[in-house]
Amino acid sequence: MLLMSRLATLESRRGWQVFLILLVLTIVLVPVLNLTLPPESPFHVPTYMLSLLGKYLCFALLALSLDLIWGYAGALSLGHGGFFALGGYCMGMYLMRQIGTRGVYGNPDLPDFMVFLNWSELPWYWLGFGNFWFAMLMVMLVPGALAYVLGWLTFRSRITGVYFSIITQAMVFALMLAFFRNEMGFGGNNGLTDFKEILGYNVQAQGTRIGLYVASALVLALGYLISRYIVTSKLGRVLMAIRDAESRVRFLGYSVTNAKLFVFTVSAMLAGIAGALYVPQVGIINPSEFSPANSIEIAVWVAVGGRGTLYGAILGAFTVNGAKSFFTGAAPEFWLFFLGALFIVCTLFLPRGIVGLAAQLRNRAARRAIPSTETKSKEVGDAASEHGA
Amino acid sequence: MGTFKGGIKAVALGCAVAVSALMAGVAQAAEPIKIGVLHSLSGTMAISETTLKDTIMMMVDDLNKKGGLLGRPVEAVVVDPASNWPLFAEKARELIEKDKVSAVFGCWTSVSRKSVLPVFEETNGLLFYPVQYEGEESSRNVFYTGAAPNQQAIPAVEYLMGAEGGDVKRWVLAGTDYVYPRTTNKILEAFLMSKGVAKDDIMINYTPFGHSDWQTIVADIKKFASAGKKTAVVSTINGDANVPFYKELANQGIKATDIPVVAFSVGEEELAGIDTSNLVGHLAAWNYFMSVDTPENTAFIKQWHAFTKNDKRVTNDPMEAHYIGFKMWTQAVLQAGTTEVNAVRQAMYGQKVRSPSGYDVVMNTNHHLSKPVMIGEIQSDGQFSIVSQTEDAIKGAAWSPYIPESAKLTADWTFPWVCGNCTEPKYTAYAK
Amino acid sequence: MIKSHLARVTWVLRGLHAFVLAFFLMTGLLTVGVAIGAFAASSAWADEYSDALAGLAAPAFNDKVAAIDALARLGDERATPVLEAMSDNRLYTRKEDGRLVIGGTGRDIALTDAATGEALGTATSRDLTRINVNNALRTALGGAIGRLQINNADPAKRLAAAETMARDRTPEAMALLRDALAREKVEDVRAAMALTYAKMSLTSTDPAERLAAVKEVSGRLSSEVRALVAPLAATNPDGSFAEPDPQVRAAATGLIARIDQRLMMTELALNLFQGVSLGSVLLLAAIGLAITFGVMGVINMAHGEMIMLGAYTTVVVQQLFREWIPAEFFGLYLVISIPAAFLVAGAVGVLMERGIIRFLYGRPLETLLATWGISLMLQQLVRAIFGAPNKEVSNPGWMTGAFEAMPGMVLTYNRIAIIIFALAVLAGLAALLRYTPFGLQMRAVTQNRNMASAMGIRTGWVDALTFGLGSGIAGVAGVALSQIGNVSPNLGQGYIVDSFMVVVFGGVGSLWGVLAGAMTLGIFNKFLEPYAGAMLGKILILVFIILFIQKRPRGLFALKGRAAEA
Amino acid sequence: MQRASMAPDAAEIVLPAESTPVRPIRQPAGSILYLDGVSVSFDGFKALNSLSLVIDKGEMRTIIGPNGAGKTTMMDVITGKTKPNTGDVLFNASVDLTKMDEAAIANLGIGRKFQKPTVFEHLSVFENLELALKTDRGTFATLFFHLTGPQARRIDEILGVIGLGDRRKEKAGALSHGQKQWLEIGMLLMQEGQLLLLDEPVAGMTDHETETTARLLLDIARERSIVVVEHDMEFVRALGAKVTVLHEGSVLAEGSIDTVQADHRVIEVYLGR
Repeated sequence: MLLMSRLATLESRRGWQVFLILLVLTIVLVPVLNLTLPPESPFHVPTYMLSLLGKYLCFALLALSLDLIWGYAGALSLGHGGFFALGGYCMGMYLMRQIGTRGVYGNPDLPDFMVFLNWSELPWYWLGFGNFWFAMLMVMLVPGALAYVLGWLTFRSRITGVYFSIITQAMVFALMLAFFRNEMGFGGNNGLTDFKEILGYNVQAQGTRIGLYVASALVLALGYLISRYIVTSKLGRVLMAIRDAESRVRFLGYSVTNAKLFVFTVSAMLAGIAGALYVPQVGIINPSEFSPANSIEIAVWVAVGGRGTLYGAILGAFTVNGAKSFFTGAAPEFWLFFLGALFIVCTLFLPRGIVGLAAQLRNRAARRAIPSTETKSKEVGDAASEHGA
Repeated sequence: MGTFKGGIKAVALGCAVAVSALMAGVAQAAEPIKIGVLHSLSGTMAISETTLKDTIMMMVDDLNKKGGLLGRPVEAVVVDPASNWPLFAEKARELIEKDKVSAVFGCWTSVSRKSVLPVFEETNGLLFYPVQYEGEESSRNVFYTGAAPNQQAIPAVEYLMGAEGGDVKRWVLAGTDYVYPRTTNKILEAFLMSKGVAKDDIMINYTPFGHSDWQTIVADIKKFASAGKKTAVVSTINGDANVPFYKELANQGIKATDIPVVAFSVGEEELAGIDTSNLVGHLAAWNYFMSVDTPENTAFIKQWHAFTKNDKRVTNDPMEAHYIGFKMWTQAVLQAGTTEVNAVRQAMYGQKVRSPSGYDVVMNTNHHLSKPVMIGEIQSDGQFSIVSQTEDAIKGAAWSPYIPESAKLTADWTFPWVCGNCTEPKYTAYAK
Repeated sequence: MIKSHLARVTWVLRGLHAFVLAFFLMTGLLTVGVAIGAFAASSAWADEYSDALAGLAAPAFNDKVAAIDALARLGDERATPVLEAMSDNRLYTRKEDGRLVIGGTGRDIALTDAATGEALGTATSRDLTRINVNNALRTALGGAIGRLQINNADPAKRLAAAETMARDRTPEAMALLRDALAREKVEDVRAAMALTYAKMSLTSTDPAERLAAVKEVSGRLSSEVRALVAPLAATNPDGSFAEPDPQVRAAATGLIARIDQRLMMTELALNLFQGVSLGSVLLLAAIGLAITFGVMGVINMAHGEMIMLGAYTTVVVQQLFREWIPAEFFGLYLVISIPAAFLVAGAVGVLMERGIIRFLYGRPLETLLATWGISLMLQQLVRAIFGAPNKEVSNPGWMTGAFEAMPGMVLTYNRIAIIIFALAVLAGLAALLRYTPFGLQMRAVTQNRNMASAMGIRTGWVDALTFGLGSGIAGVAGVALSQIGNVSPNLGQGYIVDSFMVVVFGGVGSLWGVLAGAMTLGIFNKFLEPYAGAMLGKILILVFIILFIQKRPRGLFALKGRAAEA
Repeated sequence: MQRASMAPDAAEIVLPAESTPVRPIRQPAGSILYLDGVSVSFDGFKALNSLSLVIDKGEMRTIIGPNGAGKTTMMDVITGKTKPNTGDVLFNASVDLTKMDEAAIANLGIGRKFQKPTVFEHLSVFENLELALKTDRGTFATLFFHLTGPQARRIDEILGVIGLGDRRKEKAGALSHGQKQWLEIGMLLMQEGQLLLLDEPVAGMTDHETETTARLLLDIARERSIVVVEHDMEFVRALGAKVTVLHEGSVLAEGSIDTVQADHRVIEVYLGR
């Protein structure tokens, strides 16, 4: 009872309507259009489009997770690509174990790259990954644990703003270098690939693709509701308070460290789940997912969509990735100009992203009456001052 | 009611006219044959891959000037996978499923190939992969036009072991830490040990991608070489890291006559970014050098300079591989009379092309080419002087005999094998 | 031949004052005799000489080696230019008549006959077939040239010959060197010859000679000598000593111990140098960021691209020099590149600040995203203009090569130049900030913007110029970094993470912090690398930085309480 | 030169003080706050120099002093923002505050209002008060927190007290300066602390607002101990509480407002030598 009434407060009535319509459209209409209509039909959704959308859904979940920590707690993590990739690697390890004797060297225990590096047995950290549920547990635990340790170290030392961003960036950079090493036992630069089956279904079969797509959509929806639950709870307000004036929150008796640590860990877990859904759909996971540039890009999706709104992050992930897919095909030589310009325009003219655009236009007239009181403050490392605009 | 029926009739008639007009239009203009170009135009790999995109554009341009293929023009669909491996898979799928291309020319790094491989196998596409690679792979849907390890690494080491190469007794195998150097070094280590080189006389070193500070490693190499035996470095260092590596070599005064370095990833294009006056004598092994003196090569270079409108542009081995691959594909399409993948694949086997290197290059049933191996020494003008080349073309081996697990595997896509990695033919029973 | 006989005769004369007259007569006879003999032999020699010359053009490798050996054995000095030309890839056969010719450099190749030295006009590369040389032949040629020049009149050539001969351990070479050594007067050359001779005679059959050799080489505690002496101290598989003479063995063992000790020190010193050198690269890369990020608080993700612009400016300046400026001034292109790169990158920086960044002050994380967009665009712009492949930047002559500070410790000139340059840039910047009116205004604005504004400082322009200064310095760093690495559109990406680490580690806003941070990380890295490998070393450093920042969130040189000066 | 140094906690690095502690006037028993020989120095600058101060339970105390006398630093020490180099800080005569962090100290029942009004501008007035509400402040408790009827009524009550009842749903950032001061006082009330520290509560207020505030504080003081730092002498007089004068980090004088104002040392400090 209590839970139901609490759930109802997650969104307004209209919000719930939009949410449910979008969910139905995504998980019912798209697969139906893909399966039932002939390819000639203008309404047919081709399979490549389906897998593209599946990928975007994973990115949307990733963006959502970043919005939780950046948009609400004001800490920009440039390490979320790392949590995403760790989740992806856990899933990849499960998928590798499912190959069995179908690898090129036909070794029943060892993945091809281990056979090749003359490893005689599976390293201990690969044990258990043959079990789907263990792997799924690890998908959440591994990124969560890393986020917990890193968060504990940094939040406890009251590292905020840019310093936090740089530390998380150093973390992904170190992870990238580590995963590039062949001795690590994760396939080095090539990463994990050549997957065959997930839960006994062929990963390349259309049915599996649709299944993964629907799973991604459902998980995204669930992730959205969980995030909504957090941000509409009192903890959500504590987080926003931290974003506005971190030290003031301490004097009210809240543990800033624990609040941030909680949301950072949850956020990393969501990112890990996104990675786990992503890997079977794209068929490969390798260290370039850890590259610092990827993590910065995630922040760009959130900023473009509008941070601190959750749905803005989802919208941003779809917009930027859609634009990227389109322009890399339509204007392969110039797409970076478009992308670069998009970032600049968004930060300059859309401080609240696409979702803030409507409000911005509405407020324009009203704002003219009140002169801006914004002062030119340039403090480094003060998360609160970010919201000066 | 009557008017309604009449309306339908009118619409139907209109449609019919429109459709037939469209059909006629298609028949006249001949729908183009599409091919995909899947090379990174941005990101880290753009350095190497843009040239390959241009090569294919040149070949397409040339083919269209000569009247196209099967009476239809050829259209290259260029996309930018941006050095991002999952994006390679996405773009490959887009090319095959959305643009319906007949063949794709693309990829450079092994990981990009591994990333697109499932897509090509699932959709039964055709990929021409033009770069020297580690082998240990044979896919029904990929034609490997670059060198396999036995077409590059082993001949180069054999050369250095001989009197002409300076009787090298001690070996440094230096590479970037990824699968190509790992495989090549593994094969080379096994090969060297089989030739009686002691384990102490082999030093293996791996560095990260884009490694830029080579002071320590070059100093280590010098130290290793000072043991009194003639020492050589076999470098599988990847693209970007080579410039600082060679600069450090030159500055620390390592001359090719003291410690020769033979590289498998350094060609004319890479040397264009380095001042080679201090690197004279260091070696590279390829299947083609721009300095090859044959009429085919002269024509190839001329065509390239005309296409790029720049007579300073160099040609290199992967470009030649694309040249061969594209020619072979057009020949196979002509022979099959269709661009349908299964038919073209069958027609590819045994396809012969006179390559710029001056040899008749043949496609084998293991999807690898028979190509000559050449060893060149760097000269001060950034070109290679060819110091050794094989008499005949060498057949590329997908599986190396020096790796125990792969020695027992066979790649043969014709009856009775029809398999990329089998220990026995799939159709043994029918073969008799 | 004749000349050397005469030389010896003269030497004999000098030694025997008392019998001047008698010997005068005898020498006269001797001279006549030698002359007659030489004349008689000359036709046979000429045949052998021209046969050997012709052998150089033989297709088979072994024949070429034999021909080179023959020329060395004949000792005819006329062969020297021919062999040198061959070594430089300038020896050809002319297609029309198959004559062996030496070519000049340039598009029109000036030809001289290899056998006679007669000028044969010019030809193009189409008319000629180059005689291919590989490393093995080049080594053989080096040895042969050495033998031919060991008695050359020019001491520099004799010195070079003495060094190249070390590889040639034939008895003939030893005999030749022994004679030359006996006659040598120039001290440096003598020492070099003695060393080479000692190296050769370490394998002599005479224990006394071996002992003398060990003593002779003990002045040079290098790993090369260690390798040569090592067999004398080694034990056979059956436990017996390889060296029968105990005295020699003891000397060799002692020498090896001394060398090992020295090598350890050398290695330490070398590691230190390499660390400082890596540190100076990091310093250069980070120093501009210390201004834009450290002083202004702008998270400039396009910082790497400023470095790249500097490197590309160097490429352009170099190209202009190649086209317009005489070759002898080519080395100056770097000097011109420095201000050029500063202006280019600085101008782009000012544009960036005025056009975009100034609207984003106080929103550091959004600056990060906007500058990231700028960096993408700049990369693609450069790719569109210059093409994706690497650009070649050649080191000017004075930056090429190395000197040996002590045996085994080779310091390359370009590294030394970069260390000095990095420190100079730092010092210049510190002076600019401290002693110029602009520096004063900049400090005023960053410390108290409102106050500075009230005092009439145009804070907007100070911001723009400060950002321009940081960007310009990044551009200057690009000039230096183009000398040791790639010049490609991705150049900047490789430095950006490292630069941020250095600034944060050193202490934001402190120039000395950047210096200390860069040097610490550089040296730490280089001492780790031999044990952990390059990759693991880097990972360890990143982990170290992460942990360090927990302890000292404001970096090494944290500024305390009141605003200190940079 | 250095922007980072402007960040709020740049002054964390503290150097040992050299002075010898002065024994306090009496023992801690019965006090709510007990400071003994507290010294704090930044970079050699002594912000507090062996400060000793005792506040009784239920007492209201006013603290005055010229700029740089150490008033704010003293508050920082009490609330755990700054750790003293030497000296004891005891709450309720037994709890050692120097060992605790801000949140723990706040949970003991020590509330603080800052000199510059610090409210959460992106939260509504109601939400600001809700955050200050006295409940379990653990992270998970906060996550699953549900506002009960009495709690909601308590917030409404406080909203009435601080006169912001009709603006409850507005963002705190939209309030005027004085209203923010009031909101912050309201938050202090929500905390239901035993000891309230107010740093210049009437700065920027109109005379009328100042009067109202004084009445409010006197009202509150019946149940709690209050320490007010203030410059406004009229306000101090209106409070009519015992006054402590700080100078150069230690107590210069103590007594009623009239005694203190007559003290020649105080006059010297305020008027300059």
